[in-house]
Parts: sequence; structure tokens; C-alpha cells
Amino acid sequence: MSQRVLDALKAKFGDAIVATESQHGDEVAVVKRDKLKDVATWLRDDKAMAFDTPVFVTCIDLLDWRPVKAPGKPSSTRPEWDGVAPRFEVCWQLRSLAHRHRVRLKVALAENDVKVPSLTPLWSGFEWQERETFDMYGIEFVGHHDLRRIYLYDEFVGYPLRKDYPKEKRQPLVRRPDLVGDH
Amino acid sequence: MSDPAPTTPPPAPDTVTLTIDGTSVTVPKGTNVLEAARTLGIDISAFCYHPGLSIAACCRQCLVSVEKNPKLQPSCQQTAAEGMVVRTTDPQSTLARKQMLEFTLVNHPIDCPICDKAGECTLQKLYFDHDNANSRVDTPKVHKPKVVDLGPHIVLDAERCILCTRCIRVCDEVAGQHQLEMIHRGDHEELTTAPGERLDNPYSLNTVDVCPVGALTSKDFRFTMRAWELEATPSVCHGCATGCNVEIHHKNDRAWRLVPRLNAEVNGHWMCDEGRFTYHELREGRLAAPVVDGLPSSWDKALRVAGEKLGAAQKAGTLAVALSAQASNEDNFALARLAAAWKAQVFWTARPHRPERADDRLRDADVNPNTNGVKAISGGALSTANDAAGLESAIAAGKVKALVTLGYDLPVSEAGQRQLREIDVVALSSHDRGHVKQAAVALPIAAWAETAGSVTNRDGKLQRTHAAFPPPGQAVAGWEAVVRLAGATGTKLTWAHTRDVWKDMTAAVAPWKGAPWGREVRPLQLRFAGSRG
Amino acid sequence: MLELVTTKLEDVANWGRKFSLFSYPFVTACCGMEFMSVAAPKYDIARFGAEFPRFSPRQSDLLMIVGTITEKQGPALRRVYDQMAEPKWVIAFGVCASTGGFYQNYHAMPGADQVVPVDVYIPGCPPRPEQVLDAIMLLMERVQRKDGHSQLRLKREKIVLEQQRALDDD
Amino acid sequence: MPEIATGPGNLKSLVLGQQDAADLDVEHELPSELMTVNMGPSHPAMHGTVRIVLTVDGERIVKGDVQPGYLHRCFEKESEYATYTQVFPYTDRLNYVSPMINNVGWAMAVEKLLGIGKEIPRRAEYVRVIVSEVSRITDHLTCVGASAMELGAFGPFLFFLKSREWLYTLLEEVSGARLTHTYVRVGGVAKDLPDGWMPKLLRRLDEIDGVMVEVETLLNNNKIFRDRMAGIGAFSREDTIRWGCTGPIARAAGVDYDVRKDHPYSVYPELEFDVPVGTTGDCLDRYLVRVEEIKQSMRILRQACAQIPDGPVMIDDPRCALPPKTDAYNTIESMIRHFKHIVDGIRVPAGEAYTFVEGGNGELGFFIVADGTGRPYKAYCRSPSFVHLATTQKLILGHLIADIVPIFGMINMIGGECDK
Repeated sequence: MSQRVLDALKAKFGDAIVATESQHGDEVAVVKRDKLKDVATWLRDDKAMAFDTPVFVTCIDLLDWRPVKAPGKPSSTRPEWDGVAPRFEVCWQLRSLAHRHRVRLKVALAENDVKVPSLTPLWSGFEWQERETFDMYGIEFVGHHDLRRIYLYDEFVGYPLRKDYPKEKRQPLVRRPDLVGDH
Repeated sequence: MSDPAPTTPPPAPDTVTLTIDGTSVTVPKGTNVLEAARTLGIDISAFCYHPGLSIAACCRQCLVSVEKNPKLQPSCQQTAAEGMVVRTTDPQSTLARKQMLEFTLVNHPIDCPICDKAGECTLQKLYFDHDNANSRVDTPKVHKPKVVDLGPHIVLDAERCILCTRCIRVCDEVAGQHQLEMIHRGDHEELTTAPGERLDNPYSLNTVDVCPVGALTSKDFRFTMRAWELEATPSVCHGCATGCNVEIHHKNDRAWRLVPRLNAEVNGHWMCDEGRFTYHELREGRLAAPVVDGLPSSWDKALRVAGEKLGAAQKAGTLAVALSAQASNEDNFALARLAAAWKAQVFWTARPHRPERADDRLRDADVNPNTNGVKAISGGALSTANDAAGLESAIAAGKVKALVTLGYDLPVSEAGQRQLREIDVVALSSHDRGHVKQAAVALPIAAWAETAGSVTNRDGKLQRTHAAFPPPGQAVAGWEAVVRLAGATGTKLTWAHTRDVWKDMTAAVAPWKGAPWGREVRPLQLRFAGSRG
Repeated sequence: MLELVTTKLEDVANWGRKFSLFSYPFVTACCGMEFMSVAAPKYDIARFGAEFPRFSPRQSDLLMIVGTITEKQGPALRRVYDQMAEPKWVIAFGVCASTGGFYQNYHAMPGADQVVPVDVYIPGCPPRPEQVLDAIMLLMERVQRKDGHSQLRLKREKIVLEQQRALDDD
Repeated sequence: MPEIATGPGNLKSLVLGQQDAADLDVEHELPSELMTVNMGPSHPAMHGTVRIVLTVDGERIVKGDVQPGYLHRCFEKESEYATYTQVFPYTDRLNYVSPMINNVGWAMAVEKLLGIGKEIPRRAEYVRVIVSEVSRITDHLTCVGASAMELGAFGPFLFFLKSREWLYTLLEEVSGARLTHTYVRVGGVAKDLPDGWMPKLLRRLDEIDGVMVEVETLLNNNKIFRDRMAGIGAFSREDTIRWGCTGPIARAAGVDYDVRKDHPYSVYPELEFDVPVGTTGDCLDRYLVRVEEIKQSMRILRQACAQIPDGPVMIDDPRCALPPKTDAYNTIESMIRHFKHIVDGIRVPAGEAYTFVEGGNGELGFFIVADGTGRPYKAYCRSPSFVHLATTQKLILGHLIADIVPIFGMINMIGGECDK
């Protein structure tokens, strides 16, 4: 029922919408980075859209993306990551309370240029979730008034949810003085 | 069926166009229907078919229905013909494949929890994908011998064997020695060695790789590690100059086995047994900390002592450098570049050839993986004059007072050993063996499986290796040790990553100009790749 | 004679300590729910005199580490432990506090004993209330036998002092 | 909320909310400076895992920097290394006060990706609704009981813990564990409800009705309780929507949004229940909404226990269901199925989907990206506590330090779910 949203978006912004997809009942719109702010503002203020509720912000790291054939029909046609295509995909999920439809805005970012406009000024609910995405993936949200680590301690180096950060690489803050060896 | 649109150009003479499940595909003449289906992404189940072996068509697992043909055809044997129409998803052929699996499983022992192949077993994979139904047979299973010692490296479990004869064909075609046969008939048929033979040909462990089930297991890898816990890193075997492409299977910073990796030009699907056991030396006798006069010490103390010793000799012009045909191109190139900066004499060492192991297949007499690499790097300046014997005579003649060696096999005679003790030797080595024990300063470097790099095989082909796990202790990559050594003796080398060394190397060495560094390959977790079977 | 009196006095003191453990509940995660159930009427830790949580480390002698200790929580745990007065005991409540449980990653510490010495480890995720009561009884025996980690450290220091003095004398 | 002119410049004009002029004079003689107080991670009201660096002017809070993350146990990183079935124990420990709802949420997310959402047996759906509602009751009991105790009402805390103990025993009979059940599976539930369990549940619900009456008489019109709760931490309807709040906190502010009604899932459309909606959005309304929701959940349970059909509790799709254990040890076919299912996991076709259910504290969602192997490529959990904790920066402004306790009690910030 949210297919209307995608068509309206394409009608209104045309080439700013790189791709639209409808998977498992979710509407996904991949937006150009510099057009993101206008698209988001329009989605929030337009009466027919009325996307007033922020749901979540996260990022997908495509470093290890190597889909294998599994029984059943795969809904994602994204090929294996070849090292050239944009590595990160930042996703904002929005929901409209009045019309009960939902959309997920996505912006694709290359590996070395991880700046993206922040949507916190539009929905304050994204303030902490953008900080969490910065903390975990290292995505810099331009325009976020207080972008710093939220879960990890400031002395932590690196972004743990990236695929190349090993799961058990600890950076201990304090250890017992009489303890030998690194844990 | 969609007829090819008339506007497409007529297919080239030596290709064939056929339709599989409604989609038409053009393949070179002579490919079988199974390979044609695989190019379309249709995965037809198969046991006895192996792209590197002849066609036996004895497992009947790949039956498909071909139009105008009353019986189901084995797609591995059926060569694609012009205009042929094949259906793989019609009820008759899917039922046939399903029942074939049921038939194969009738006498199969319930060994999955203790079977080494579990996790990468083709029978498991095909049953779970295609059949997934209970068996209608409840007669007791036929029992066969469970532990048969076939040869020095392989144990057979006859109950698990599904009689696909891949191993027999490997011995006949790859090793060229007929050592395995089937005896008895019906459900008592069993694999055994040919009369008077044992499975001891130099390519015997390839049978373990191609065995789709856990019938043939390698004594070296048996019961050590579960298949899905391993991580695979592509590399090149360092056993001899052939440079077979391999995959290092490792876990917890330790290599557990080497498995051949497909490379049509160099080694196809195969590798020799001796090459498979080269991973053992990654564990024994490693040098993990710098050693000065026999006592382990820190990097900066070792570099300081090396700097003094080499500095004096360099002024006197009696400094020499020994490249190594065992080390990678990057390490050799870094040392050669440093030798040029020092204006030192350049020698090269290599393990002596073993002509008795050479055969016309994969095994080569030259047991050094990088002989051509060292030759290319030194631009032909190396000859018999400055190999190990030349070095020995130079030392005797007093022309060499200080020596920087790469690697640990300096094959000098008894007299040479004594002279080596008089001069100052700085050894860059991954192992604490040979002359490294008496060296004045020993600097630990990473072995071949621990750094990204490249080697050149006997045909001059430049092949990349990737790092499977980090080097032990304070060891660093060979070229990085050379950079530190350069810093200790006042010369400056500005490499920060193997990529930079590669860039300078491919620029300097003519035959490798413009070779791409390629993408940094990260260890692939086998469990993520589904079952490898 | 004096020796006999002081040990007897100490046994009486330990008997007193044993039956009135003032616990500082350092509660972080899911084990907190089970800690509530232990304090609740059905399993009632009050029967062992340990039900009175003191929320300031100064007034408590038993540190109950309840739940996962992460790297960011480490300094807080260390400071709370340091502020407690001797003699003090520590219980690691649940497998996360004992070994990190099935959180083997960059932020969960593999056990609270990376930061503070622990007397009694309680397995379980979360441990059943009966396990916690059993742990309290184990701790009571330790308190009575003066085997708590802080008492052992005092004993060690005393022995070292005596040896030091013996060395200085001759 | 009284207006506060902040900033060190105009200390003199700081009015401490005192109305008559007499007090003003006293204040002027003793101007207080802004003081930074650390309400550390280890504090009874902070549920053990939040630290607030308060800038207070006397007792009144001028600024609060809320710092979560003390219980960040890397749910996403751990679930990227576990198969889809192995992630269930991790979801138990997200919102450990109502673990069943997390299990159902994760199972539905994977089923949506597998495309078998419609083929789950109806009895399994009913069992899921029953255990979810029982879990939701324990969530509200714990939240209200703990915050009442923090305000000094120790009696209701013990009453609620007694009734929660009954429900724990019931859930233990179903799943084998009191708190970390891991009971739901992809495609259904692990085991059917034990016989005679539902009558026991209905008897307990009647007893809990009695406990509710006792607690409501103790708390609802209690002067101390009402003064500590009314008007504290009020949040307007627009702010609630703008901050993305859902669940009891949004409903208390008048936002009529309940995932079970607005985006119906499972068999909720067949069950009648009301959604309590407050007006002012302060702590008292949140308390009243939660108490009413306990009653609604009991109503759902009674209907579900009456309408539950017979039949299997697990879908018979070989990709998801394990073969019976006896077969697994006696036939090679079941052994292979069991082995591949456990070692490779359920191979979910490549794709991504966001699925959300009504959790104890609000909309609990799972955003899964699958790449065809048996392990999720990415498993993001949209946790309501994290969103509600973000609003506390606004809620505590202008209140006294003592008011942080009821605000945190009613926000019901669960460490595991908030820090993921």
C-alpha cells in the first residue's frame, strides 16, 4: 500500500531517486546524497506523505557481501561487492502515523567518503540513532549538533560493526594490576 | 520455447546453441549439458562428474530429460547438440534425482557426527537441497570394513563410499598409476587397492579432495579440525618451482591443511602430496624474536648491533648480500634495492635441485619456489659466479667481511661453515635453522603464509600470495625488516605497505611491468560459503 | 593465652559477619531480574541475613556483581570495589560476571575477575534463585574460615612482614 | 515547567521558581552556582546502566547529558556470527523483562524473509500470542513494581513480585527457563504447551486480578504517589511523535498507536482488546496506561485460551523444522537434515526486511539483511528503550533531582534493549 509513496517520490524528484525497490512489503528508495535533505523535508511536510515518525537509522557494510544461492526466491538482486561499488548504505526508516505507510530512504557511500547529511534537524528521534551509527560504522552525519560516540568509550579506536573489525578484538580500559597477559 | 530472435548474428562455427529449461544458451562444441546448465546458474546434482576428470556417468545422479529421447539422459555424458531441448525441472527427472539420492543413502552409515567430511560433504548438500524425504527401505544396512589402511597417507571407510570411482580416475589420469579398483558387485561393491599395489603415488591425496563423501580421509588432517570452522586464504605452494595454486585452511592463526585451487594454466585442480605437507614447517622451529649473539633481544638493540657491524664493512667495501630463491619477490627486491644503495656485492642462495622428484606432471626438480623471481629481480646479473659456491670462494678470498642473508638455507660446505663464523652475518630468517644459529644478528621475518606477496614460477608467471594469519611474536614482513635494517645503516627506504614495494618492483623489473596488485583478499570463512563439497 | 583470646574473638566476629552480609548490588543486566526474585518473598534471601542492600560501597561488605560487565563499566566497578572497606567479599552473580558467558566480543569483559578479585562464582544464565542461596552459604563458610580474598591478602602481607622483620633481625 | 534563564552570565537573575518576593530576597543573598553532579552508572534509580552528568542549580536540573552504552553487548556483531536459530538466545537478553516478545519478533522477521509468514500453523500463532501476553504482563509488573519501590512504596513491589513469580513458574513449565526462554523457533514454537497449563494460567490470572485491586487501592489515590508522579516528565503529543516514541509512553501522551492494532500481525485481529490512551503524557498517565494494559493483556489471554485450536505447533517445511530426535539418531536421512540444519542454519534467500511487533516498551523491530547463507548478514534491532532514553534529556530539564527517579521508572529503560 506504500507503493504510492515511491511513485510520488519518483514523480516529484525524478533523477534524485536513484532506484526504488519493494521487498517483503517494505518500500525502499535509494536517494542521491545531495538531494537527501530536500526529499526528507518534502516527505515530512507534504500532507499526502506526512512522514512524521522516525523509526530507525542504520548502515549496511557491503565489504563481505557474497550472496550464495539458497532454496526459495531471493528478493535482493545485489551482486557480490567488487571493491569499486559504494561500500556503505545508510538507511533511514520513516513511518506516517496518519496514513500508516512506511518508507526506507537509503544513501550509498563510497569507502573513503563517508559524509552524509544528518536528518536530526527534521526528526529529533534520529539524534541518538545517528550517533549510534557513527559510533558503530564511522559514518559522519553533517549537521548533527552533537556527533560523538554513544555506546563505546571515547578511547575506543576503530568502528566495531564494520566487517573488517574482528569480533573479539578488545581494547581494555582497566585491568587488575596482578593480572598477566592480554585478555 | 523462445526462438532466438532472427536479428542475432549466426553463432560462430565451433559453438552450439541449445535450450535448457526454456532459456537458450550458446556453448563451445563438445561441452556436456551439465556444464551448459551450470553456465546458466542451474545447478544439476552430480557425484561422479568432475570437470578435471574423464566422464564415468556411473552415479546416475545428474539425469535430465532430453526431448525426442525416451529415457532420461545423464547430463554429464550428454554432449550439447545444436537445437537440443533439455528440461531439468520436469517431474520425471526431479523424481529420478530424488530417488537416486534415496538409493545412495540406503546403505550409508549414520556417521555424520564423527565424519571428517561433514560440513563439506556433497552427499549432505545434495540430499538437503534436492531430496529431503525419508527412506522407504528399512532393511538393515550392509556392513563393510570401516578402517582400511590404503597407503602411507590415506585411510578408507568402505561403508561411506558411494562407488563414484572419482578416486580411481584420479590415480589413472592424474598420477598415471593404476592403484585403486572396485571389487564385488551390487550393494557389496567395495573400493580396494589394485593387486600388489598400495595407494602411494605422489598425487594420492588428491583422491581425498575429490571424494564427495568421507570414505577417503587423509591421515594428516583426520580428526584435527571440523570443516566449517576453517578459514580459506588463496596462496601459492612453496614446495617447488611449479607454483601450484592452493588454499590455506587455517584457524586460530594456525594452518591445518593445504587444498589445491583451480588454475587451468598452472596446476588444474591438482597438487602433489609433498606440497600439501609444506604447511608443517610454518609451525616448527620459528624465529619469533630478534637474536643477538645467541641471546633473544629487542628490535632496536639488534638493529643497532647490525648497523655497527655492517657500517664498518660497507666503508671497507667488503659488504655482501645473499638473496634467496625461497623468499618472495618483495623481500628479494627490497634487499636488492638496499644492496644497490650500499653498493654491496650481491649473491643468491637456493636449495640444491632434486632431479629424482621431477616428473612430467606437476613436480619439478627445482625445489625453490622463486628461482625465476630472483633472476628477474637481479636483471640477469646472477649466474653461477655468485651463487653459494661463489659466495664461499669470495669469503675465503677475504672480499666479504659482512653478509646479510635472506632465508635460512645457505648450503655451504664444511669449510664454508667455519669461514661463516669468522665474518659478521646478519640473517633475515623466519626459522632458527642452519647458519642462522651462528649468525651475529638474526632478525625474525614472516614466512610465506603470513604476508601478502608474490612468487614467480618456472614458467615466469607472477602469482600473488595472501596473508592467512599474522606472523608469530615480533616477526615482521621480510621487506619491512629490510626497511628497518636500512634505517639502522643510514639509508632511507620509504615503503609502508607491500603494495608500495609491488609498485616499485613492477616498475623496475621489465617482464612484470604494469602487473595489477589486485584486491586485498580477506580470509573466507568456509561456513559462510555454504558447503564446499 | 592472648593468642587464644584473639582467635576466639575473631571467630565470634566472623560469626557475626557471616549472618549479616550487607550487599552492594552492582546490578547491570538480566541477572538483575533474578536478583529481584531472590530478594522477593518466595526465595527470600532475608532468611540468610543478606537481604539488606546498601547502595553505598562504604557501608557494604559484600559486592554482588549481577550481570554483564562491559569494558566501559570496568572503571566504575573498580572504583566501587576500591571504596569498600576491608574485610570485603565479592560474588560474581551469573555466567556473564564469571566468564563473560556467550558474549565473547570487543565490549563484554570476559568475567568481572579481570577487574576485581572474586570469592564465589555463580554459574547460570540467569542462575536459579536456589543457586544464589547456595552461593551465599558457600560464602558464609569462607567468611567463617577467614578464606575471603581480602583476608588471605592480609594474611600474606602479615607473613611477608614477619619474614622481613626476621631478615632484618639476623 | 518553570522558565530557567541559563548560562553563567546572568547568575543574579536566576529565579528558583519561588513565587513570593520574601523568598527571593533570601535567594539573592545566597546565589548558588551551577554544579555538576554525576549520577553514575551504578545507581539504584539508573537501572545500573545509564550515567547522567547533571548540571544542577541547587536541586533543579539545568542540563543533563545522558550517557548509555554501559551494557552494550554487541547484539549485532554477535548475531552476524551465529545462525538464525542461534540468534534467539541473544534476543532473549535484549529486553530481558519480556523475553518472549523478542523471540516472537525475531522469528517473524526471519519468516517474512523466508516468505512462510502465512503458513505458520494457527495453534503456533496462538501459543505465541499467549506467551507474549504473559511476558508483557511480567514486563509491566516489574516496571510498575520497581518504580513504586523507588518512590518508597515497598508493599506493591512485593505484591507484584509475588504475582510475577507465579508467571515465571508458568513460563518455566512452558519453556524450561524462568527468564531466558528461547522458546520460539522460526516456523513455530519449540514444544507445545504442557497439558493442564492453560487452566493453571487462568487461575493465576484471577489471583493477579486480586493483586491488581490491592495495588491500585494502595497507589492510585495515594497523595505521596500522585504528587511524585503527576506533572513530572510531561511530554507533549507532537514531541512524542517527533522523538519517535511508541508504546505506553506514546499512548500516555495521547498518540493512539499500537502495532497490534495499526499494523496487525499474527492472530491479534481475531482477539478484541482496547488500547488505553492517556492525555497529559506525564508519569502518572504512563503508570495508569501500564496498569490498564495489564488488564487488557489478561483479557487477551482469556480469549486466546478459549479460542486456541488443536494441531501442530511447527511448520513442516524441511528448511525450518528439525526432524524428531529419535529419527535423527536412527536414519541417515534425518541425521543429514538435522546436521545441515544445525551447522549451516536456515538458509534464508538473499533480501532485507524490517519487521516490528508491539514490545513491552513500544515498537520492537528487527531489520535483517540476508545473503543466502545460514547466518544473518546484518541484524539490526530497533529498540524502543533506546529511543525513549533519548527523550529523557528533554524530560528531566527543570525538574528536581528526585524527580529523575519516577521519570526513569516510568520510561522503563531496560539496559539490554537500550544498549543492544
